[in-house]
Amino acid sequence: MISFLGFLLRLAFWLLVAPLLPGIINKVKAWVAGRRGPPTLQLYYDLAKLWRKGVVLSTLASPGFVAGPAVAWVALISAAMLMPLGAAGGALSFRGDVLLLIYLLALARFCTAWAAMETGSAFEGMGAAREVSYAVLSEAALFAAVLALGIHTGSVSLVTMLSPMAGAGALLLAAGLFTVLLAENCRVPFDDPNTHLELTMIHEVMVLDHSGPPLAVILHGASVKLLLFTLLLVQAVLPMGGLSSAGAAGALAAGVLGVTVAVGLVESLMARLAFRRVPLLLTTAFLFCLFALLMAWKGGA
Amino acid sequence: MNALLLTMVPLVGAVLAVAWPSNRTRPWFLPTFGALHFLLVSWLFLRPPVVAASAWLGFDPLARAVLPAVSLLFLVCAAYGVAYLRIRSERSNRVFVALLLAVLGLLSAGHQARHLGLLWIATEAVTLAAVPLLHFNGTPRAFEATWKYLLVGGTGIALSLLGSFCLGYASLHGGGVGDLTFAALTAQGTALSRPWVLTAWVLLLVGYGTKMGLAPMHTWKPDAYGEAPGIVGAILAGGVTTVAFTAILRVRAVIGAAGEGPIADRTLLVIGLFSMLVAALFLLGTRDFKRMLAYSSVEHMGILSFGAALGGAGVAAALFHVWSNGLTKGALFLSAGNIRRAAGSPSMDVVRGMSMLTPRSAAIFVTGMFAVTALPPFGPFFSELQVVRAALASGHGVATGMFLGCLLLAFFGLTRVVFGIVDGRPRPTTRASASRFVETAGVIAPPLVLLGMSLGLGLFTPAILREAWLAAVNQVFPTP
Amino acid sequence: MSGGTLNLLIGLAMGLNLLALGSSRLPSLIRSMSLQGVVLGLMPLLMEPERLDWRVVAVALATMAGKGIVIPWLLRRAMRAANIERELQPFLGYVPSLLLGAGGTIAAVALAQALPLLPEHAGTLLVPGAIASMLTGFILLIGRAKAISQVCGYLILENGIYLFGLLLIHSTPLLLESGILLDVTVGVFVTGIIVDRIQRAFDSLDTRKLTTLRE
Amino acid sequence: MTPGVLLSLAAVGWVVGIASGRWFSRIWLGFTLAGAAAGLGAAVMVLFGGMDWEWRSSVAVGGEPIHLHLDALSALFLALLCGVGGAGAMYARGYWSEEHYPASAPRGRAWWSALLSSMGLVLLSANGLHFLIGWELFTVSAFFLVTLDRQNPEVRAAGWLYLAASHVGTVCLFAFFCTLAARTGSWDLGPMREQVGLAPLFWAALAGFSVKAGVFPLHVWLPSAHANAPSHVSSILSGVAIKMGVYGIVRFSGWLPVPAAAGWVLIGLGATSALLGIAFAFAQSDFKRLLAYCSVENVGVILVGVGGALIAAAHGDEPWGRLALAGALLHVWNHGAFKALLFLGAGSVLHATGTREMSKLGGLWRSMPWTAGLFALGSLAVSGLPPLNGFISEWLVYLGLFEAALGKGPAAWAAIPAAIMLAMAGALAMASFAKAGAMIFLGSPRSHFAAAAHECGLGMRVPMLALAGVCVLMGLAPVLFWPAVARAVGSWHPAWVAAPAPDSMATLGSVHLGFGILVLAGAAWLWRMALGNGLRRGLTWDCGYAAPVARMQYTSSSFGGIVSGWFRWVLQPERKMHRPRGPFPAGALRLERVPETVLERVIGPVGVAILHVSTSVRRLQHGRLQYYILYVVAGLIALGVLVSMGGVP
Repeated sequence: MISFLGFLLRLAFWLLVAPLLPGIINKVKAWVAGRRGPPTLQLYYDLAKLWRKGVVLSTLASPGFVAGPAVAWVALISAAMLMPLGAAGGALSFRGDVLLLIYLLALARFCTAWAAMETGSAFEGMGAAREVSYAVLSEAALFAAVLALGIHTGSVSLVTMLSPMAGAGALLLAAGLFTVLLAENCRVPFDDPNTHLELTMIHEVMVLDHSGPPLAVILHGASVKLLLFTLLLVQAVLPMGGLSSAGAAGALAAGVLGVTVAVGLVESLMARLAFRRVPLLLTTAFLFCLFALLMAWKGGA
Repeated sequence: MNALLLTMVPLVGAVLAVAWPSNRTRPWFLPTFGALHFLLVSWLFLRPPVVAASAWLGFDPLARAVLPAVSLLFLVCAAYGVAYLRIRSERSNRVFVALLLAVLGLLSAGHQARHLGLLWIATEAVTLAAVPLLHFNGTPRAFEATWKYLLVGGTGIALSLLGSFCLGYASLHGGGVGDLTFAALTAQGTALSRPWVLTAWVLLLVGYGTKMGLAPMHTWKPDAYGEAPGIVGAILAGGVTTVAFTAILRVRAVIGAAGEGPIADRTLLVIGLFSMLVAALFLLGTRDFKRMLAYSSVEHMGILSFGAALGGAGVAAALFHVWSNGLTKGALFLSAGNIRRAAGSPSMDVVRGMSMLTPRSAAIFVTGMFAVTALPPFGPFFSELQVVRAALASGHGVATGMFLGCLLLAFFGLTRVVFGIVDGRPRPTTRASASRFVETAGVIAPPLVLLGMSLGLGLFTPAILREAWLAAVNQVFPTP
Repeated sequence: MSGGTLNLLIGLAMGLNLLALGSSRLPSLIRSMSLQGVVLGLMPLLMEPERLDWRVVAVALATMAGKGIVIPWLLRRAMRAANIERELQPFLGYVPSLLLGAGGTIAAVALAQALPLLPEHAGTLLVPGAIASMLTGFILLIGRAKAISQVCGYLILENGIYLFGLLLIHSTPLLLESGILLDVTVGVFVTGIIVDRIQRAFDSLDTRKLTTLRE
Repeated sequence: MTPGVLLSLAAVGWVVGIASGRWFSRIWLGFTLAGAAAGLGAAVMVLFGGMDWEWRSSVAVGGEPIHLHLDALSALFLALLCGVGGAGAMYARGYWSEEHYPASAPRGRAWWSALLSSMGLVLLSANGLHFLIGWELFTVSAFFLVTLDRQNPEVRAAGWLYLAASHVGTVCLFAFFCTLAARTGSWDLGPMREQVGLAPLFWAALAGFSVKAGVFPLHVWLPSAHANAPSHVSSILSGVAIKMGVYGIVRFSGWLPVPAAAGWVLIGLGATSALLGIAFAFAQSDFKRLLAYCSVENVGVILVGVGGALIAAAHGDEPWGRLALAGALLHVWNHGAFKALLFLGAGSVLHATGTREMSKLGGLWRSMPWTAGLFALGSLAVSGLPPLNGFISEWLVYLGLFEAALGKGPAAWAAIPAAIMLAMAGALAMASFAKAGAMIFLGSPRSHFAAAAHECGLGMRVPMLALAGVCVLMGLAPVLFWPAVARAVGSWHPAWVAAPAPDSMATLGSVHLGFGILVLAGAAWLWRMALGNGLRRGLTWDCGYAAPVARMQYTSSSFGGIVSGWFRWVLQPERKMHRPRGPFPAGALRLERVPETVLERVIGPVGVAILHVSTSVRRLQHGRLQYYILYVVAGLIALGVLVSMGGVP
C-alpha cells in the first residue's frame, strides 16, 4: 500500500516537475540576453493548450503516427521511474536495471523516428536520420559512463552504482555526461531548440507534423528526458552520502537547478556546431567517460 | 589356370565378335562376355585361389583387390555400349566390339601379371588395343588425339621397358638368375644392386605414370578422353589407369624389399601432389566438359599416388579410391557422353541449359560431379577421407594442407563447368541437335547404376572388400 | 671373338645416331635407322658365339627382319604417299641436334660409369651406346616436325632399349623376348597405320597441322 | 513417449516429406509439420525433462556404427530447427506456390524436407564421419534451395558463391575431423576435455564453422545468398543454417580442450562482426541484404557471449560466464525467431511488389497492414528493444560482460571494449531497422511497384503470427525459457550445472509485462484523445511546400549517409554524382553503392591472381606433341634428381 502510494508520488513528481526545466533554461537565456522572456511555467500552459486541441494527421500517416509518441512517452516515464531520487531510491531496482533504462530511451528514440518517417516529409526524414545516427556515439559514451560507475561501485544496479567517485574521475565523468546530456536532449551546441530553419534541426524537425495531444506528449516526454539526464549527472558526480535525507534532497534539487542553469548558459553563450563537428564533440565526450572509467579502475585497484 | 581363363574368355569373345556377321546383334557380345567375365571374377573373388609364388599370372590379393572393380565397370559400360552402338548403327562396330573385349582380356592379364616382363607386355598390348577405340569417331580430331596418345604413351611404355630391364639387371647384378617374377625379386631383397634399383624405380614410375596419366606425363589424356566415345573414356579411366597403378604398387613392393621404400614414397608423394596441383589449375580454366573429366582423372590419379605414398593405411585407402573413383567416373563419362551427343559440342561456350534438354543425364552428371568431388555419402568421400586421415596419422601435415587445397581448387573448377552447361537457357542450335537425341533407358540406366554402386560402396562398404584391400596391403608391404 | 667386335658394332650404331641426327632427307634418316636395326640384330649372334643357341638366333633374325626390312618399307610407303622428301624447318636445327647428340653421347659414357656392371659386361660400350641411342631418339622425337621423322626417332629409342636388353639376353626367357619384340612390331604397324590415316585426314604429315586439340 | 520415439517419428515425417514433396504438396506439408512437431517434442523433453537421449546401434554406416546423441545443447538447436522449419514450410506453400513456380515448387518442397533432415542429422550425430555427412548434405540441400530460381543468373552466381565458400569451410572441417580421428583413433565424438593435446584443433574447427556462421571476414557468401534465395529459404538460412556454424563452435569448444587464446579470439571476432556487420547493414539499400548483414551482427553478439564464457571458464569465474553463455544461447533462439519473422515479412513484400530496392518502395502499410505491423514488431525485437525477446538475451550478455568488467580481472580487458562495441552495434541496429521499416512501409509509394502491392494470404500470415507470438512470449516471460538454456549451459560445461534463473530476470520479465500493458493503454488512450479532440487529415506540412511528391522523400542511402560516412574506411562506398549547375539545372544525380568490400577488394584480387596462374599453366597444353614428349623427359630428369637427392624435395 505504502509502496503503491510512493509509486504514485514518484509518478506525480516526474509528470509535474519535468516541464519546469525548459522554462528555467529559457529564463536563464532571456536573463543573459537581457530580455524578460516567457514565464517559467510556459511549457505547462502550452501542454494544457495542446491537450485540448484537435489533431491534424498527414494523409500519408498510419496509426503509428499517434502510437509512436505514446509509446515513446510511456518508455520515457518508465525509464524515469527506474531512476533513483536520492535517498528515496528507484521505484524498483534490480541487477542490470541500468541497461533497461538505456534501452527504454532507445525505444523512445525508435518510436519518435518512426513517427517522423510516417509523414514522408524530407525534412523529418533528415531529422530522424540525424537523431538515430548521433545516438550511436552518445550511446557509446553513455555505456562508458555507466561502466565507469559500475566499476567504481562494483554494482550494476542504479541505486547502488550512483555513488560518485572522488576527484578527477568525477570531473571527467561530469564533463562527459554533461555533453551527452546536451546531445541527447538536442540542446546547443548539438541542436537549437528554438531555431526555425528546419535544415539545421534534429529533434524539432522530427515533430514538425505533430499537433494536439501527440505533440503535447512529445514535448512532455522531452522534458522528462531532460530531467532524467540531469538527475543522472547530478547523482553520478555529487557526493551526498554524508547528508541527511532532507539535506540530500536539497542538494539534489540544487544540483538539478545548477545543471539546468548551466545548460541555459551554454545555450546563450555558444553557437550551434556545424553538423560535421558533432561527431567530434561526441567522441570527446566518449573519451571523457572512458578516462573516467580508467580512473575508476585504477582507483579500485 | 583360372587366371588364364579370365584373360582367355574375353579374347575368345573378341575373336567370335570379329567372326560374327550381323552388325546389329554384335554389340550383345559385350554384355554377354562382360557378364561371363564378371561371374568368373566374383567366383575367384569369393574363393581366392592359392597362387604359387613362381606363377607368372595369378589372381593374387592385389589382383583380387582391384580387378573386380574393373570387371564390374566393364559390365555396366558394356550394357551402355549396346544402346550406344544402336545409336551409332551407321558405323561398323566389328573392330570396336572385338577390341573392347580384347582390352578387357588384356586388362585381366595386366592386373594378374606377377612377372615384370609379362606385366609390360600386357600393358603395352592394352595401349595398342585401345588405339582404334579412340578414333572410332573417325574425325581428324580423333586421329590427332590418337597420334598423341600413341607417341606419348609409347614413350612411356619404352621407358617402362627400360625400367624393367634395369630392375632385371639389378637382380642379375645382385646374383640373381634372371627370374623376373615379383616374388623372386622381392625375395632377393636388399641383395638387389642399389643404383640399378633406383634407376629402375624412376623409369618405371615415369613409364607407368604416363599410362596412369600423372603430371607432367598426362598430356595425352585430355585429347584422348575428349575425342573418344564416353564408354571408351570410362574404361580407359577406370581400367587402364588401374593396371598402371597396380603395376606401380607391385614395383613398389620390390623397391620396399630392396630397402628403398622411403625414397619411393617421397617420390610418389611429390608426383601425386604435383599432378593434383596441375589438374586443379587446368580445371579452373578449361571450357570443355569432356576434357574436364580428363583433368579430373589426372587429379584422382594424383590422389592415388598420394595415398600410395602413405604406407599401409594409405595404400588401403588408395585401393578403396580405385573402386570409388572408377565407378563414379564411369557414371560421369557415360552421362557426359549423352550430353555431348545431344548437345553436339563439348564446349561450355556453346552448350547451355542441358537440364532442360536432357534432364536425366544432366541430373546424373551433376550428382556424379558432386560425388567425385567427395560429397557424402558417395564412395569418393569415404576413400578421400581415409586418405586424409592416413596422411595426418603419418604426420604429413603440410602435404595434407596442399592436398586439401588442390581438392578445393578442383571443386571450384568442376562446379564452374558443370553448372555452366547444365544451367541457363539453351541455344536454338543446341535445342535442334538435342531434339534428335532420346534419353532411352539404355543410356540412362547404366550411369545411374554406377552412381548407385558408388553410393552403396560408400555407405555400406562390404566387409569382404575391406578384407581384400588389407590382404593386398599385406602383399605390397609383406610383414615377415 | 669378344668385346672388340661388339664395341665396334656399338660404335657403328652410335655413328648412325649422329647420321640420323644430321640428315635432313627422310630417306637417309630411314636408311640409317634401318641400318642400325640390322647392326643391332647382328649383335646377339656376335656377343658370345660359344653360348649361341637357336633362340638367340631366332631373336636376332626377327629383329633384323622387323627393323631392317618391314618397318623401313612401311615408312617409305607412307613417305611416298605423302610425297615428302625432306624435313624442312624442324623445331630443332640440324647442327644443334648434332651437337646435342654428340654431347649427349659423351655424357652417356660418363653417366654409365655411375652404374655398376657385371664383369662380363664391364668392357662393353653397351650401356653408353644404349643411352646414346635413346637420347638420339628423344632428340628426333622432340626436334622434328614430320610424323615420319618422329617415328624414326621412336624406333631409334626402341633400338637403344633393345641394346640395353642385350645385357639380359641370356637370363631372360624366350617368351619374354619374343613378346616384347612382337609388341614393338605391332606397335610400329599401328603407328604406320595411324601415320597413313593422318596422311589421309590432313593430307600432310606435318605435325604442325596437328595442334587443333589444345586448351 | 521417449525422445527416441519422437525423433524417429520426426525422421519418418521428414523422409516421407522428401519422398512426397515432389507430387503432393498437402501430404508434404502435413508430414513436415508433424515431423517438426515430433522433433520439437523430443527437444522439449530433453530440455525440460532433464534426461539426455543417446542411442548406439551396431549398424554401421560408412564403416562407422551409428551413434546418435541428443543433449540439452543440441536439443536447443533442434527446437529452433523444428520451429523455423515448420513455419517456413507452411509459408512456402503460399509463397513459392505451384501456380507461380510450376517448375521449382516441387523441387523446393523436397529439398526443404531434405534440409531439415540433414540439419537434424548434424545435431544428433555423435560421430565425426556422420557429422560430416550430415553437414555436407545440409550444405548441398541449402544450395539447391537457394538456387530454386535457376533461370536467374544472379541467383546462380549467389548460389555458386555460397557453395564455394561452404566448401572452403568443409575442407577445414575435413582437416579437423580427420586430425581428431587420427589423434584419438576413432571417429566417435564426445567430451574429451582432458586430452590437452587436442587444443590446437580448435582453430581448424573455428575456421570451418565460422564460414557457415558468417563471422565477419568470412561472411562473403552470406549477403548475396540470403538476398537472392526465396524468402522462406532466407529465413531458415539466417534463422537456423548459420546457427549450425554456431552450434559447431559451441559444441566443440565444450567437448574439446581449447587453446588459451580461444576465448579472446572469439570475443574479438564477435565484437567485430557485430559492429561491422550492422554498419554494412545500415548502408544497404536492398532490404534483404540489410537483413542478411544484420544476421552477421547477431552472430557476432552470440560469439561475444560464447567467447566470454570461454574466458570465464579459463579463469574459473563461473557466475558471469554462465550469464554470457546463457545470453548467447538464448539469443540463438531469439534471433532465429525474429529474423525468420523479418525474412518472411520481407518475402511478403517481395511477393507483393517484386522489388528488393527500398528506394522503390514506401507507403505499403496501407495495402499490407498485417505485414507492416509484424515487420515493425520484428524490427523492435531485432533492435533489442524492450519489452521483446531481443532485449532479454542481449541484456544477459551485457550483464555477463559487466560482471566481468566489475571483476577488474584480465577478462575485463576483453569485456569492456566488447560491451561498448555491442552498445554501438545496438544503436546502429535500431537505426537500420528504423530505416528499413520506414522506407518500406511508411511515407508514400516511391514507384509503381509499391503502388500495386497487396496483402499476403492467410497461409503466409499464420506462420508470421506464430513467430511474432514467440517473440512476444519470450520477451514477457523469459523465466519460462531459462531452465532450457540453463541445462544447455550445463551440458556445455560439466561443472556449470543448471542453476535457477537469476531473480533479476524474473523482475525484468514482470517489468516487461507491465510496460507492455502500459504501452498499449497509453497508445489507446492517446488515440482516443486525438479522436475526441477532433482529427482531420491534411497534406504533410513540408515546410510550406505545396506540392510534395514521393521522390522528395528521404531515400535509404540518404538516411544512412551520415553513418556510412563514418565507416567509409571499411564500407568504401562508391559515389557517383552530378551536382546541379546554373540557375535552372538540367539534371542532378547522386548514386551511392556500398560494395561487398571483403569480396570485391580482398577475395576478388586473389581469385584473379589464381586464375592468371591457371591461364599461364594451361598454355602448356598447346597441342604440340614434341613438347609433350619433352615434358615426359623433363619429368624423368626431375624425378631422377629427386631420387638422387634421397627423395627430399
